[in-house]
Amino acid sequence: MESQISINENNPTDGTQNDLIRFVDVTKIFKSGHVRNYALDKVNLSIKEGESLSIVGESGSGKSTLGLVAVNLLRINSGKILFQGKDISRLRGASLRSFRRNTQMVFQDPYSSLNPYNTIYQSVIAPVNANRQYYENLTGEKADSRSHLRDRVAEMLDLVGLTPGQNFLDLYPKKLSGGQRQRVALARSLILRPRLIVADEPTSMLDVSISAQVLNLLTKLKKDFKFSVMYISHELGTSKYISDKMAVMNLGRVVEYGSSDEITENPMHPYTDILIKSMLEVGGFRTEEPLAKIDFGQYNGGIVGCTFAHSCPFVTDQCLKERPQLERKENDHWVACFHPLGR
Amino acid sequence: MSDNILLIRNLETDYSLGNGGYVKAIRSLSLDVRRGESLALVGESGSGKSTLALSIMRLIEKPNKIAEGEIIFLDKDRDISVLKLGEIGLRLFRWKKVAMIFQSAMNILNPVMRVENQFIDTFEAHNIQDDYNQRINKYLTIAGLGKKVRRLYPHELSGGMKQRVSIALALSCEPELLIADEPTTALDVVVQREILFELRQLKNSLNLSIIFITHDLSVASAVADRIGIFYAGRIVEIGKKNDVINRPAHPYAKLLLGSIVTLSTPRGKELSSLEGTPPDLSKEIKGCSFYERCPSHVKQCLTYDLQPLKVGEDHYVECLRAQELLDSEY
Amino acid sequence: MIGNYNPENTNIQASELPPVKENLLVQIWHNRKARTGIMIIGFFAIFGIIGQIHTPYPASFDNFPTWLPPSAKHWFGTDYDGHDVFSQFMYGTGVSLYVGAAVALIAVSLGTMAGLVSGYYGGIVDNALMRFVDILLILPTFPLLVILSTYFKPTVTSTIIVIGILSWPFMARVIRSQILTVKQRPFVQASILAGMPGYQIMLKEIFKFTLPLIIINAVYIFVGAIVAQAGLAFFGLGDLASINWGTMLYYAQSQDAVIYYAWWWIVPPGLSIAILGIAANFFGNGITEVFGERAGEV
Amino acid sequence: MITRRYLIVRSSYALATAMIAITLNFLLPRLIPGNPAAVILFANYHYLPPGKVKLLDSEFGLTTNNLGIEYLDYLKQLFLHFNLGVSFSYYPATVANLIETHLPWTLYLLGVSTLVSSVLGVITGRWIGWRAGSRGESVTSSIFIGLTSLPYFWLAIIFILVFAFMIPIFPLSGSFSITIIPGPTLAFLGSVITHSLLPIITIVITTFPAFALTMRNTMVNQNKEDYLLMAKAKGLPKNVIEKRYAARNAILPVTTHIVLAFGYIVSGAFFVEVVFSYQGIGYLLYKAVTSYDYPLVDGIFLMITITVIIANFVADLLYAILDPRVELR
Repeated sequence: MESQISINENNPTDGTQNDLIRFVDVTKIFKSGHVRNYALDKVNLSIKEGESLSIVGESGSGKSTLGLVAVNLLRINSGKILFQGKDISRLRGASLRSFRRNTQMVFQDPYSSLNPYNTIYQSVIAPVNANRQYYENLTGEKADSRSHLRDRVAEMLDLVGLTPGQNFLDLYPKKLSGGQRQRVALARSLILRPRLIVADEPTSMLDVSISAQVLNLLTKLKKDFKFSVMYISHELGTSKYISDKMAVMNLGRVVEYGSSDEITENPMHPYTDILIKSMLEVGGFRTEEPLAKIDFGQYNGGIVGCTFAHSCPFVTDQCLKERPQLERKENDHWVACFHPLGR
Repeated sequence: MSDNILLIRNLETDYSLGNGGYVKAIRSLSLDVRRGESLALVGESGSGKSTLALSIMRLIEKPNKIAEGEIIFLDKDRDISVLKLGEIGLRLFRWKKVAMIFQSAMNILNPVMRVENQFIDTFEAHNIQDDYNQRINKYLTIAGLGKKVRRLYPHELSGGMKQRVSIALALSCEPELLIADEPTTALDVVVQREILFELRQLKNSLNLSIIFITHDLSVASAVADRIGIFYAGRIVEIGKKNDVINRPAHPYAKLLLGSIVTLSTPRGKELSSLEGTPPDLSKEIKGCSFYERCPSHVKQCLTYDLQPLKVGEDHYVECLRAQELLDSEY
Repeated sequence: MIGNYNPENTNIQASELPPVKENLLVQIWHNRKARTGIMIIGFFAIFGIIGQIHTPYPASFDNFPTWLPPSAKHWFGTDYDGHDVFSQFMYGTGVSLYVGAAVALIAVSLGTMAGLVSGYYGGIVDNALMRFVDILLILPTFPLLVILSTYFKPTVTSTIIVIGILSWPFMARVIRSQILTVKQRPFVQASILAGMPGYQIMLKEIFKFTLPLIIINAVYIFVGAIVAQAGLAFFGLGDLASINWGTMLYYAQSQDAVIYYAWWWIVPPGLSIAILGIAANFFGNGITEVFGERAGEV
Repeated sequence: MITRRYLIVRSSYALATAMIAITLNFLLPRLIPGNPAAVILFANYHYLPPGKVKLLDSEFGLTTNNLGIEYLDYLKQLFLHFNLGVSFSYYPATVANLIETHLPWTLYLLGVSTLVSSVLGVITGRWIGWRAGSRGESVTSSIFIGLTSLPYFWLAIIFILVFAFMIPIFPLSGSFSITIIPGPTLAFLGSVITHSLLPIITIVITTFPAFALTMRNTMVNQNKEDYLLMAKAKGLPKNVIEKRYAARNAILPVTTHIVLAFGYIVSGAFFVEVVFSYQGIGYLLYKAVTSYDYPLVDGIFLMITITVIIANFVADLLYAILDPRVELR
């Protein structure tokens, strides 16, 4: 335990056994030609059992990459991902597949997250078919009769608001609207009762009223199934609405972490501040004051100092030379900045 | 009303279903756009708001058609009946009188032409005589871009830059009316704010009239003087920004407002849920199109002949019970 | 896409719909273009099969008067040797179609396999395979066929094998790129997360998307092979003892049919090839439409 | 825009392909069992003059049994002396010589017909593409599909039948009239042109519809592009939209198609040459094939392959110039 704490002195976690998933110095590099792009640059974060954490940031911040490495759809270059205390970042074969029962993902585009050639039943039952034994142990029922499984899938569809579920089983996705497809995707991701759901911008392609339904549903399911959520979005409003905790990312780094309320009300990182001030309210702009222009330019990784230094109104020499570490500034409020706001 | 710039009367635009049938994307819609105002039209996908923009520009193409109605552009000295324009008249009307900013900035620029050439062909088409270079520079600067952009190809620009180029393009022939169709939807929040800010500023400095089309009420309220709510091919509520946002009268507008999540939405608050699906626009709709999904419907709604009812100063609602609902709530 | 009507709006409530499972074959048959293609190809197939069992006169019987124009007795007249051209055409149709079908079988198997392997494994295997395909695609096929046929004495079977081996690269590339596109879609990631092993994802989820390509390519290769075989035969590089559309045209040319104005000998095989080409086009377009409808992607 | 990297990658592909063709050419004669020269001679003369076998062996480069040394020698002969060996049927003419005398005819035939079909294809394709959906367009497209499916040699025979026999307005065969002495005279030039017209028309008719259909399809897809809608919204005149937007963008895929089809046109030209007894490479190949003149067949194959590879390479460069987005495909 002692050694682990020392590695993670910059990790926003209390170090107890409550951590469901913990990212330790996670780095992911994409290479194109000679260019090395740090999609994730030593990310340290954790999500507790039953907790929901939002990852917010603009496009290119690495937030989607973090989601993909969390469920092991992408391999990391260095660091560790501890799931219930075990490093899952280098699993292969059967042990990888058995880990995957614990995590599921809901994708952004409802139109391509379901196979158009498969019926709704086929899509939702796929995880059960691939994990028959596990499913039987989980539910304590024999999963060998098709009619039994069809009933189970129909029940699950009922739970996600596709009622009556029986009527949807044999439909192809093309008959469903975007909102309905997203519900099917939720049903599929929940059928094995995973511990963690990664939702990558699940509402950004939906209409406002449909998006509200999905958010309501997610809130309800979270209560019923008691899973943890990693909610990835560029939209701070829904992020704050869904999650207790929030992490702000910028060019592959976590620059601020804390409770959603704390961050949105008292942002400490200048970047978070600009993000929040840029958000709109019903009624108009949050502020009329002019904001600093953000220009990240061509980022090729390997930035020595702070990723935000070039756009930051408070930049000093130190910011250009030294990487600010994520540090606890207040109870449960962490920021990676040499000159945090409000102090 | 002499301060109007555009009048739309009983417009109906139909999309062909390919089998002889039509979907009425716009259903007998009437609307006045005032000179110098910015009017935001808010609706969800399929509500017909983009179709209205394309109809005003006469960009509805076969087999789809504008089946009925009138669109009149009130020029300084004469009225232009847009739907009656011939080929040349239409060509000169577009961009010179009404210009448009499209939603998908990614693809609206010709990928094999340099940015400056896409300005120049527009100038040539509209017989603009002054120095092209100066003019291009002027509008690129207005849109917040440097001169370097002129020599670039579209694929060398970022999403935000492309949208700025398209703003510069839209303004470059000095139109009197600007239609902006979801101009910031694909952009990050910081850039979105910058562009909305700029558009609002431009409206004031150039005395533009703007029709702003969006699905996002918060975007609409950032730039609009008036807001119109679209549902099933009609404007169901229209009024001053603050009236529509603070005292929405149509049940749909109310639900839409209740389903928005912003930073000030408390966590765990049940969001308004809009059950069911919009009506099938290929069939005839009797009475109010929101009837089936409306929590406050009564029998009479089915025979209602769709008249905008005045519920306040400059605030009109297409709902039989609007006044009654307003009185009971506020 | 701006200005397209969004069908989201007209979605019917699921409860109103009976659970339908569309049968692919029925759907193809209901497509006008696909049906036209199938009927034309089917007509030739039946005609050719009958020709193997029965022709008005034995195809190799050559004791009729020579250069007879078409008549009730000889529908397509007779040739320089006194063969009945209609009987030869009928018999030759079977042989030509057999060559086309056999080549299609070889090329489709090779192309599909190479495409699947390349798309699925990626990396070095993919790289090596695709560079090889690139090179085969640049090499001019017909001269290559000619040189191979010159060195290896041609029989119908060797012609089939040679054409078959040279016909798969394009298809492999098309299938590979389709697999690569489909692999990007989130539902594949969802299948991985569902715990499905790789080969299952390949076969159960991704393979379906290559089906229309396989069908369409098979038909094009089929017609292409008939043309190639006819071309080789015309160059004197076929099995000249075999009766097929190609050798018919070869003899027509080498025996100066044009001097005798014997159009009845020349027209049927060439025109048949052209009609098959049109049929393949109809069929291909029809199949594209059907699969587009099924996936709701049109 | 042609970057250096693009140039290097493309040219290395071209070189690799050429090397493979050369190696194939080297290996094939050595794959047939027995002494090739003997086999070849026997096929031609049905007896074996011993001196001649030896002579041919050395001229063919088949002297040692070490494949590696033979290969190096082969490459040396090819690259340094353009030595492709000696023809058997035209003995003692060398293969290189024969190709030299026949090549100009084929290049002329191919050049003119490729140019005419691509221009005609682009123009007609643009025309039907802009009118997609109309009755005239669908009839034209159907006819074009039919035309692309016609085998070259068949159409050539039909043309001879119709235009040289039934209505004798074109000469029957050959590259020029045998009554005229070749030379830089108008009479000779006229004869060359009239003799080439029917072959060229045959190639063009079977080739241009495919280009037209590609052009049509890409034009139709252009119509769905947002920048075309934008061009209309900007109030550009119709002809400007068609020319600078739709056609300009549609021409990119057509360029690729024309190049991909080049190998196909080459073989088409061969058939046509055979039918018209036109003194080009195709006719030469036909003669070589029918008289089992292996060195000649090999030499021609190599020459064609290299030509096609060069055409591909040039097209790659052309494409990169036409499309500013291409950096590395």
